[in-house]
Amino acid sequence: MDVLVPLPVALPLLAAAVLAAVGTFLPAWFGDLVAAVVSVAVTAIGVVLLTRTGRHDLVYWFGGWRPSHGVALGIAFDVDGAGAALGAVAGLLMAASVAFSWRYFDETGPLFHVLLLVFLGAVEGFALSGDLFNLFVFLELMTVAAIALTGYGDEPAPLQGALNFGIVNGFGAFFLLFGIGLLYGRTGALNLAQIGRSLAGGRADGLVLVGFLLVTAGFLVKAGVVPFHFWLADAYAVAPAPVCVLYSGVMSDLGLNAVAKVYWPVFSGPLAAHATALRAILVTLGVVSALLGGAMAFLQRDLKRMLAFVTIGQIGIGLVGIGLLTARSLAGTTLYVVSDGLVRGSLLLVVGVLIRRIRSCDELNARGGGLPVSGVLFAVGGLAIAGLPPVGSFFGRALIEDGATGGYRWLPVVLTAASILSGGALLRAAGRIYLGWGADREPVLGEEQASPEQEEPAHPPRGSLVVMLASAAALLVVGVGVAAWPGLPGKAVAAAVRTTDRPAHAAEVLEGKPPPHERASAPAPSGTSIAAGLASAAGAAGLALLALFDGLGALARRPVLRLKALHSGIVTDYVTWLTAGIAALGAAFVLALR
Amino acid sequence: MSARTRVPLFLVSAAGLAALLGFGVAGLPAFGDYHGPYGLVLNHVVLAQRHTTNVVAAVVFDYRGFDTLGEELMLFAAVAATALILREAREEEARQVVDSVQSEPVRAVGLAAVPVVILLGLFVVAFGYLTPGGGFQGGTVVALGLLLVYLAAEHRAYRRLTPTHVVDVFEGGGAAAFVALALGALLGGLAFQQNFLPLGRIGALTSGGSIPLLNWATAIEVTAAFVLLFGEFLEEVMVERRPG
Amino acid sequence: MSYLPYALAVWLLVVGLYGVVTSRHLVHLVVCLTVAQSSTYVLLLAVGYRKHATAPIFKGIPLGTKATDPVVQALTLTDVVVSVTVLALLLAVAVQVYVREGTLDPDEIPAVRG
Amino acid sequence: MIPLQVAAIVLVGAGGLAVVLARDLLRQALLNSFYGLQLVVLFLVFQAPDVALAALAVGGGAAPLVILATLAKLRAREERRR
Repeated sequence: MDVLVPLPVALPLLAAAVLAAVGTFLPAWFGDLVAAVVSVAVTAIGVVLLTRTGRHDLVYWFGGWRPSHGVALGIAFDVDGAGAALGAVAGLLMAASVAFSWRYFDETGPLFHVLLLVFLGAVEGFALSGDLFNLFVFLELMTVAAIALTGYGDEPAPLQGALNFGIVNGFGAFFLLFGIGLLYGRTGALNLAQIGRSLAGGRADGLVLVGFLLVTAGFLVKAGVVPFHFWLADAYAVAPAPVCVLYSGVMSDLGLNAVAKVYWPVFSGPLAAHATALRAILVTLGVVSALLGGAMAFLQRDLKRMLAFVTIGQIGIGLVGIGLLTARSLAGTTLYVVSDGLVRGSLLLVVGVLIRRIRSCDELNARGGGLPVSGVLFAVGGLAIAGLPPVGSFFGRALIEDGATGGYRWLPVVLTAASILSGGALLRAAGRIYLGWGADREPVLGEEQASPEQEEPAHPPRGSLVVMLASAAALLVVGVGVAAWPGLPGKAVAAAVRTTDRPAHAAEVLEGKPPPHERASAPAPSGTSIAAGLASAAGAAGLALLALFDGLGALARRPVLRLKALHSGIVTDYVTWLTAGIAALGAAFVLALR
Repeated sequence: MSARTRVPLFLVSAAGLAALLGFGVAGLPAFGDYHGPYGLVLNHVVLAQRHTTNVVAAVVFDYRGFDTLGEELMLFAAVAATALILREAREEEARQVVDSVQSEPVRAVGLAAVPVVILLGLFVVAFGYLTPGGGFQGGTVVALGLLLVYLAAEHRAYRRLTPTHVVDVFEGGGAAAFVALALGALLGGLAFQQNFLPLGRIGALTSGGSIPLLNWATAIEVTAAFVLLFGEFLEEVMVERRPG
Repeated sequence: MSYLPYALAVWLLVVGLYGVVTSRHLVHLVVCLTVAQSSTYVLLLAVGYRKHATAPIFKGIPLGTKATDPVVQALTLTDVVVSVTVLALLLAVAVQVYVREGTLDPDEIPAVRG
Repeated sequence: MIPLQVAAIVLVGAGGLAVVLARDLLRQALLNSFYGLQLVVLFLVFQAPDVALAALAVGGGAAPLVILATLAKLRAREERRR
């Protein structure tokens, strides 16, 4: 067993506990230092693990309890390419966040860094675990640390964002645990591979369908997929930008990744006969998320909220890749979320610079108030979100789109439309803030200021401004540049092929049999997907210009205003939507898959 | 959404959800007919493998000890965050702490109960891997015992007994010890969280290898966490008991 | 009749949801949340129950005695203790909301909308 | 299923409903601690003494305490606001 595997979880958690115990007796910079060292170490370990997962998964049995006769006695980590990559991304984003907020949260003692480290440990555990209940534990741990981090605003802000987060995600976790109870009652197992082996012989009866529904819904709440997304924008609006970086860059991605991580080993056996219907449901869900996220992003003036909806839209595109249920599209989703997660993280840090300088992240208030360097970063980020070839995530989206055969040839058109909306929103904001284009009133975006407590502009010292911009730039470069990793798409496809080969994967986890060597390669992006990528970028720029110079008055129509009004900020509404969403999704499962 | 649309939408959805959940649980084996392998196997092997008579404790601290590590950190993070938020709420409206005075007999009875409850809690911890109990339950009871000091005596005494910095050290220290014991095995060339201590005689307090250590680390963390939690919540209540 | 415990779990989850959705006070709402949470404990323990079995504690009883499932009990036991600290965290946030906004009615708390 | 189990199940079902329907916060807090004790009984008849012990310490001690302290705090703030 690879001795590095437990460290991405153990190091942050140990550091958090020790820091909490002795931190108050030490100078304030100590917390920054510990968090920086640990996150860099976790990033490095993630990269090493990624290079070691080329041919097989890394399976680690805690306590040394290897399974006997196919029955797992303990908990296993099952590190595959996607898990290791997301683990490394989490470490990198955290390193950037710590650098960005260096010495900024010192006043409140070491607690900010303690919570960040707990969050990092939870994220890593969630990315690497191969045990269903263990996934639940780390999901909950993520939520608890995040509730507190969300409330860590630097000025008194509406705290109900943190409460909405806790309540909606709490219900997501209960649904997940209820599903775990169903599956455990049927199979007497918690290890993903073992549950899958036990279910494989049977048919997709009510328990399997409802179990799948509840487990998936639990993860989709975390991912922020429509209609489980309401809490997400509220939480972003409240949380400090460096914390949003972690939410947007990894938390949503991991929730999405968990759907694939559970579907393939556990449910792909009994649901194989219903793949066509399941594909239709999941792709529809993804498309709705992508379009709604893009549209709502375009209707925001608060940049953090805008990026929250951009995240929702992009997670929707990722869900399409998972929902197509092929190895190639799954690989596409992995590449897509890794690359775009980093880009979104970078954009949030740029927004953080704006907040630090002029105490506002309101597109209309900040008109013409941005630094040119930030403007360049923001514009490049916006184009990357739109999917301009050959920028990082383009290869991911190309794999998803090129995997859409048969009845899904229309997907590139819809995904292009979604990307135009998200990218257009960001480029519009970039034009207004950094170039001073457009008007400073836009009734459709809302009359209230996004951050009402205007204070005197702060002037952060030049040195720290350089560090902040450098950390944003670093994330952008890595996110855009992952495409330059030689043969990366091919490697991602090979890893996805192993994930989708359920029997071989189960034998690897439970009996330690090496998987068959897959010779998978990724085709070069097709002409269609290149055209779609170029059209997205051009469309986004065009839409931004149109919005800036023609105004948004044409959008002031009832359906648009109704859509905005649905996002009411009222938690009882959100829980209602959650219930309705699960009931509707479940009805679709039951009607279509039987 | 107004309440007039919200409640009907919810009721329809909840009916659908209830039907779905019913559809799901109908696939479970009838109550009492469960034959899943995981627990059956553990019930047979734990005594031999871990010399621990309470199988649940062996699962909590060893077989699924990694879950427990996550849960402990959850406890730790939730309490630390609660303390932070409540302190902020107090700072926003600074107040003075004034002690209330209770009648002497109440105080005497309360104080007399303190050692009894604390001993009970320690007992629940100590025998947790032999009989029902353990660090989670016992730690909570010990904290409730310390709380009686507050109820019977005064807030200042409770605070003197449990100064925040010291409690912080115990809370973080307990969690750190749990992780450190797991990492120690790794440094010794074993698997993370693998037992490295002699298993001892079945039924003895020294049985179970590392389980007693993990159990006590948990007890310390849970006790400290709840002491901190109660202190933060009651400090504010105390604030409100000002005379006049 | 032998499915009654599972029906209880479904009931508690739905009832808890109902309480949350119709709640007019955040403290009430958070307590309803814990009712919904208890449904998962009921389900797990009901699933692991075995007829005519003792608790999985082999002190003074021979090995091989029929016992209930220890795994679900371990999963539930830690979660029960931890959940109360999460309850405390949510209540603390609610107190803070009240300090800042002066109300705890979910419909009246000023929120970021749209 | 033995009658004791049926009785415990019915009681918990009713107890949960009572907690949800109670609109007065103090009343709800009291009902909630009753509900916690009902769960203890249920866990005992499910042959889960470890969980019952945890539920007793939490439902009979820690949870009601935290809720009541919160209510006391809110009430004091409410008075001060007037």
